[in-house]
Amino acid sequence: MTFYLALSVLLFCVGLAGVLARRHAIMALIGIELMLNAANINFIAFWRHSSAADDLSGMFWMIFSVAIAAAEAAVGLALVILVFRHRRSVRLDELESLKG
Amino acid sequence: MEPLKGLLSTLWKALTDQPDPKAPFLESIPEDYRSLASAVLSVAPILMVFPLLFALTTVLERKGLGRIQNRLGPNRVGPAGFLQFAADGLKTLTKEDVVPRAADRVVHFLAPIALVIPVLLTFAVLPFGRNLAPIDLDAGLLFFFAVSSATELAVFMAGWASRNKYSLLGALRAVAQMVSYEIPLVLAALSVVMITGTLSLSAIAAAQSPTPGSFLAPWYVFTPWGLMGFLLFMIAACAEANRSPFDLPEGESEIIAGYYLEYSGFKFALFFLGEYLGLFASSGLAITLFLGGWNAPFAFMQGWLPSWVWFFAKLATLIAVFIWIRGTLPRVRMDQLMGLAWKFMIPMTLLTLVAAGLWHRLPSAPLRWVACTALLAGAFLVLGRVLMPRTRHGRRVYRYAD
Amino acid sequence: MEGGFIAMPTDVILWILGGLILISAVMSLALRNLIHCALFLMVCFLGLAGLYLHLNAVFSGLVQALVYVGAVGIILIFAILLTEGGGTETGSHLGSQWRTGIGLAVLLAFALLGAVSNSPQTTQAARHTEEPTVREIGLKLMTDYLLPLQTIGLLLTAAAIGAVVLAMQEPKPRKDETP
Amino acid sequence: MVPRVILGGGIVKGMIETARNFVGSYTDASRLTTVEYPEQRIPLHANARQFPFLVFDGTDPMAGLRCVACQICEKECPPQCIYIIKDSVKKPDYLGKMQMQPKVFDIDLSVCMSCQICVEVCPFDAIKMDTEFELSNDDRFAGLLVNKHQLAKPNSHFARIHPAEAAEVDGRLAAEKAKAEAKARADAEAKAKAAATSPPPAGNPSSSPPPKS
Repeated sequence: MTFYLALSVLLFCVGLAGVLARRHAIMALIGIELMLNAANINFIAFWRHSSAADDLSGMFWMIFSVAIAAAEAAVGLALVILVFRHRRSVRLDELESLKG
Repeated sequence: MEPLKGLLSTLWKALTDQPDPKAPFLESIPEDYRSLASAVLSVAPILMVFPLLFALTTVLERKGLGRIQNRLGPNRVGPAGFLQFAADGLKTLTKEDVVPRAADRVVHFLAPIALVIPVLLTFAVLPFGRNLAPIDLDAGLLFFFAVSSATELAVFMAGWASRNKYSLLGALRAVAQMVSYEIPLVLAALSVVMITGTLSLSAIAAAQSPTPGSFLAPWYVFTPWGLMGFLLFMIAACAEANRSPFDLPEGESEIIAGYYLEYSGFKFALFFLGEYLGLFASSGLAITLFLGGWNAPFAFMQGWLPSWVWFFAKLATLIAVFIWIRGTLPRVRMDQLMGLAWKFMIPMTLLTLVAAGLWHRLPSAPLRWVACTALLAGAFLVLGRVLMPRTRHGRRVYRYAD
Repeated sequence: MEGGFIAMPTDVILWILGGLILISAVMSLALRNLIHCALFLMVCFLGLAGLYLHLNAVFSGLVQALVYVGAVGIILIFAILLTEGGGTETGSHLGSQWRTGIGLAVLLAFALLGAVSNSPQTTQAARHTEEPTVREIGLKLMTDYLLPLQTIGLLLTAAAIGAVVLAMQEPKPRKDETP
Repeated sequence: MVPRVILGGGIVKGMIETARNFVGSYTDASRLTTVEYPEQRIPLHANARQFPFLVFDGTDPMAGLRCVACQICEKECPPQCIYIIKDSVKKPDYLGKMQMQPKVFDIDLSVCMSCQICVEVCPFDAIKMDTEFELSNDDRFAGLLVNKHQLAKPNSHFARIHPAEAAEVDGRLAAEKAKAEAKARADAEAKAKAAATSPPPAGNPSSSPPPKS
């Protein structure tokens, strides 16, 4: 159990570091995906170690989280493409104006 | 001596449909190695049978295409040209392996491997015979689709790592095509899942066993929704395998060879192998889902042949149909391809799901036959009508030439 | 799935998978070439799928492989190719405050690791050592979890339509409308 | 058959057509459009042309070569693949007249474009087009430069590959030769007559009329 939680923590922090450090918008999205996956590890680990016998909620949370991640990726990447079309750049620190 | 006897006994049991064929061999070897031996026993036949089938298919395909074009086809190497595959294999093995200087070497090297491994993994869940499923996974169908979705990534890796614009265009075309056709493929398979209520491929195959006393086996292809689902599944599988008429990722006329343009020698052979193995796997899945798996078509034939013979006979038939289609149809255009997937295939598969639901809910046989047939035929006609005006050509008029 | 094909101790497999996941995650954020990053991300996702399979969550593992590798990965690659052309980034690939960001992440990692190592939860033994059948999952999904399922379906539909609308090519001004 | 309105009707029609071809190719040998090449060959067209060759008469290739090394073909050849050096020794042609002969006559196979202009311009019917098409070679330098020994082929070969043209050329040459012989005979006869009627011919300087001074 400690192993999974530690793995999840490390994965989450790798994702967080990526989001904070990289300039490219898509890399930030990759970091967010990693953080979501870190949460998924927790869901599965807690499901496996939960006390209720037929409780599958951890697994369902994980499946729903995957679905949400897919939706997030689709919309997020569409936004990135849209921004690129407008500004010809997807560097996060170059996108500083609030006006399109 | 003991293991050899066990192996022969295992082989005999596997070939004669007896339950638990692995047992005699596993009992003859030490306890510690049993799980490893079991894995080898599952994998080795797949690795032997399907590449051989691939080799035979390449020869037969070329002969068949030749005959369709009123030619003889390969007839030089071996008896009637049947050893052509050995010549081709030796040639690809001994050819120089050229990697472009600008290519991303690691990804370029990994791409063919990343294509072949998932395709081989998909065979793990197909039930080839009554007791011959390598892994009887509870979520077998999901496993099949999950693993086969990794091939798209391999295709992209190949196209991108070659650093060639034609490769990249071919890869993007292939990926777009595979993603688009994966939806109808999965939806068509789902109708069967709805009826059987299981994702296990062995259970789906077993559900189509003929009941004693009946005449025709209850294959799903013999129902209206099953027939439509089967046709849609085959079209989608054809597109997934990048086969003619959907082979425009490798359209010679505009992008030369598509994503494996910069591959030569053995890596090219691996791509070729992967493509055909993917075709076999899709056909095997279609057989399992719609054509009754390893069951005989009529109840009275059930005991005549071992179950795997039925499976491979159906597989050979489907491969022949694929070759026949390849010999007949010209390549479609990109917009036609996408239009077919999104405007026709997906609505049709969704309606097939509805029809399967109706079939499940409606009580009496004549009523559900009529309702499902009417629904699907009507949808087919209407969607066909909506699509057809695009393909209807008038008489060609030449304005300037005589 | 139990213990793999070869009788290898479970711990070794776990360590291998964990190492694979972490290394590929780091690589997927550290490399300059965006396509390499995406490919390493796929390796990471496959490692996670393997981990789930190893934890007897076969359904979850397969969903992970199907959705992340088959769908998210492909969209990601398309997005990369549609924006930067898939090449190596020019200039620095790190933001201006990257030291602060990584420092924050490391601090958080230490804090969370400390919390995890002191947690009483972690001593619980694994209960679910048998994988739930797909039938069980399906039945539960269609009874107890029906509302979340439908909400997710709605969300996915909305996301799909939204993504299409966002990424749709803006209609070019027609000729007769231009001044 | 299947009405065109139904989607897929055309596909079924096409499938039936190819199935008919497939079965027909087994039952009806006349459907097969190709031949098994190295063993079976389709006879070439009468005006097929691949690469020039030099025609010789008689049995000795070098002695019977019709080429007189006039170098017209060398000058006219568009890709300039012909190379000729004249020999200092002359040899008699088919009329018995002394003519030049080529010391070197090379054609570069890799450059020749089979245009047949050399044949058109040759006034002596010495160069003609061959129908031999298996010209590949494993030596891409020396092997592709064809010299006069390799180029020389008997007139019978020409008659075999292009019978009509050869008959025409042979007829013309025979007519010329006959004309030349007739003329020679006439000349000889005239000379003989002149010799008979006039005082003894040259050889006897004393009997010749005295030169005018």
